[in-house]
Amino acid sequence: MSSPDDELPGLGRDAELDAALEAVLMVVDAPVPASQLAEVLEQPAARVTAALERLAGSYAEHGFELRRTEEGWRYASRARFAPYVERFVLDGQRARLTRAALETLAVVAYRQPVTRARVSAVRGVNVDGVMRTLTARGLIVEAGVDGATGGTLYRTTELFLERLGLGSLDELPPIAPLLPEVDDIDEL
Amino acid sequence: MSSPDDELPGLGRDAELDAALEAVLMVVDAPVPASQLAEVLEQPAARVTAALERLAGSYAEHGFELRRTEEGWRYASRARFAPYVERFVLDGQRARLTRAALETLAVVAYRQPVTRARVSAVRGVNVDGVMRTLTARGLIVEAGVDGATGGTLYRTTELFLERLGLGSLDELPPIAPLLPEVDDIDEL
Amino acid sequence: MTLAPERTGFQVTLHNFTGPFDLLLQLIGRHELDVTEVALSRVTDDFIAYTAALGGSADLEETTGFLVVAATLLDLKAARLLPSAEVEDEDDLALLEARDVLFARLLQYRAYQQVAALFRELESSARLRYPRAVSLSPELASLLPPVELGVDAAGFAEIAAAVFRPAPPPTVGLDHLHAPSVSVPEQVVIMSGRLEAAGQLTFAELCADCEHGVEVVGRFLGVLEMYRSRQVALDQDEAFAELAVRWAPDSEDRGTAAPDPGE
Repeated sequence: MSSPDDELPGLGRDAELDAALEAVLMVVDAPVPASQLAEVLEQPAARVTAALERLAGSYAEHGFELRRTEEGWRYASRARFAPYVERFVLDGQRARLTRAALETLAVVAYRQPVTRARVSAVRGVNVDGVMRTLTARGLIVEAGVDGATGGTLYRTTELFLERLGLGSLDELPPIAPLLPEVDDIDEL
Repeated sequence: MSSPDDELPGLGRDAELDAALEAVLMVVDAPVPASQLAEVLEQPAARVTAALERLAGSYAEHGFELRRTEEGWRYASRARFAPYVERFVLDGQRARLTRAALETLAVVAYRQPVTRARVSAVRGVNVDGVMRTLTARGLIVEAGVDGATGGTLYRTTELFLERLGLGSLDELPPIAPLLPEVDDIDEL
Repeated sequence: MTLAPERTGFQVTLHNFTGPFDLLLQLIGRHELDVTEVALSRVTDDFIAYTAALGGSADLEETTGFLVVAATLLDLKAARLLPSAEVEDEDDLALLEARDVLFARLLQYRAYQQVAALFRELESSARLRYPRAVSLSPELASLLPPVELGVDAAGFAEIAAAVFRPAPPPTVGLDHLHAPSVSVPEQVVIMSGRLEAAGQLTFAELCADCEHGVEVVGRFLGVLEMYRSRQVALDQDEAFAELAVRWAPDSEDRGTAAPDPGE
């Protein structure tokens, strides 16, 4: 069984380079420039660009496509299926905040600035997707990097305060009185 | 891009249904249950499940895969490209679990909900410190109080399952073949 | 935990172990024995040696755990119940039972160790697959209605409190009335009062009012604790004889038979 510390898979063959690009592009949140991909994969930029163009041309039968924008390359849904995609996005579960999203927002609000890993530990679930949603909805923003772990820190926004009808974070109701059985909530 | 009011593309052909699923799965930020996809696409759940399984089997040559967990389906990068993917997505390091932590997790996983005292009895050592660490890292969580002893009960979390790449607790390998008749040993 | 047994003619290096069962399994493995009752017999001396070496570095609770296992192994060996047993009287029966319990717990612990090794493998392969979890593109995000939290500030604080609350509201069980949890410090208080008044009591007398096995265990640990803190002296004429507990605060006279983990 391999681990991340193992030797890197060789990308000499075009098929392997293509697959490595697919792996990275499938999970990266923002468009990635070809130059950055070339650097990380330790391949010549020209070869990587050629591979990206080859990949982009290979998905004709699929419901997704590899799109090139000014910021870089990213996967996107094919326009033909937009009605379904939009219906999915507007589906009740997606349009309003879920209980999971509210709980995650609560942890950020009362622990800010805080890393995703910390929020995840408090809630006992992976919160990456929910944190992205909260960011996309403008309720939280990135706020620097945690010195100890190198993880990105998050805090709540003005929009968050506005939605709760608060003037500042100082007006957030204290939660300690709601937790009489807990000596020190920072321990949690 | 078309608007939601356009006529929906027909999904009568399997190839079209597959492509529509690919398009929708491109925008998810969490695993999606087949039932939700069936609803959005207005297709029978059985047909959608069959299509998802067909799709999952069709990506062997690609750098990504379509994975099914208890919560639903979503795309993921293929394991062998992890060294490259991590250069993009790893946000803070995930420390390795110690042997003591893994042994303790093993007992909690198979005995849950379980008190610290019982875990301690199985391992033959005090587990308070390890249980605190596992709680702080969100891998186990308190789950009520044992009626008989008054001890706090613990169970594993979704984060634990995700960390091991398991869809649900049912996927834990059966421990019975490894064990003598153990049910009552703790009591002694 | 680090171990450096400085004993003439006995020098074995083991991996770090995480408790008496782990040590026993490692010793069995070192002798290339299967986990059988024969193995328990063969490794008893090694185990006792390590337990003796632990004394200075381990805390009371750790040492106690090792001592319990060591004492069981010694009993078994002394009674020559290993490897084969001949049942002659009730003491032998009790020892057979002790052997079976130790053996079963050892096998149980080994099963969980094997699962832990499997978890290690699962973990290292699971971490290699990263899920797609991307933000909505701006054009799709713009389709969404303005975000609403659906709660006011007080409701939001309630949600936060629910997240941070460590456990669901405890349910009141009546079972605990029948199986009380036992705290060693409490037992120490009970016993030191009686010993101070009586001067000396046997362990059986100290436990005469115990209703549950767990209370007896608590009192025994309490006696060990009091012995360690030099509040009592212990006397026992021979193995399995009556254990006499004498009130002797800060005395140098610490009895004749109690095991001293430091030596």
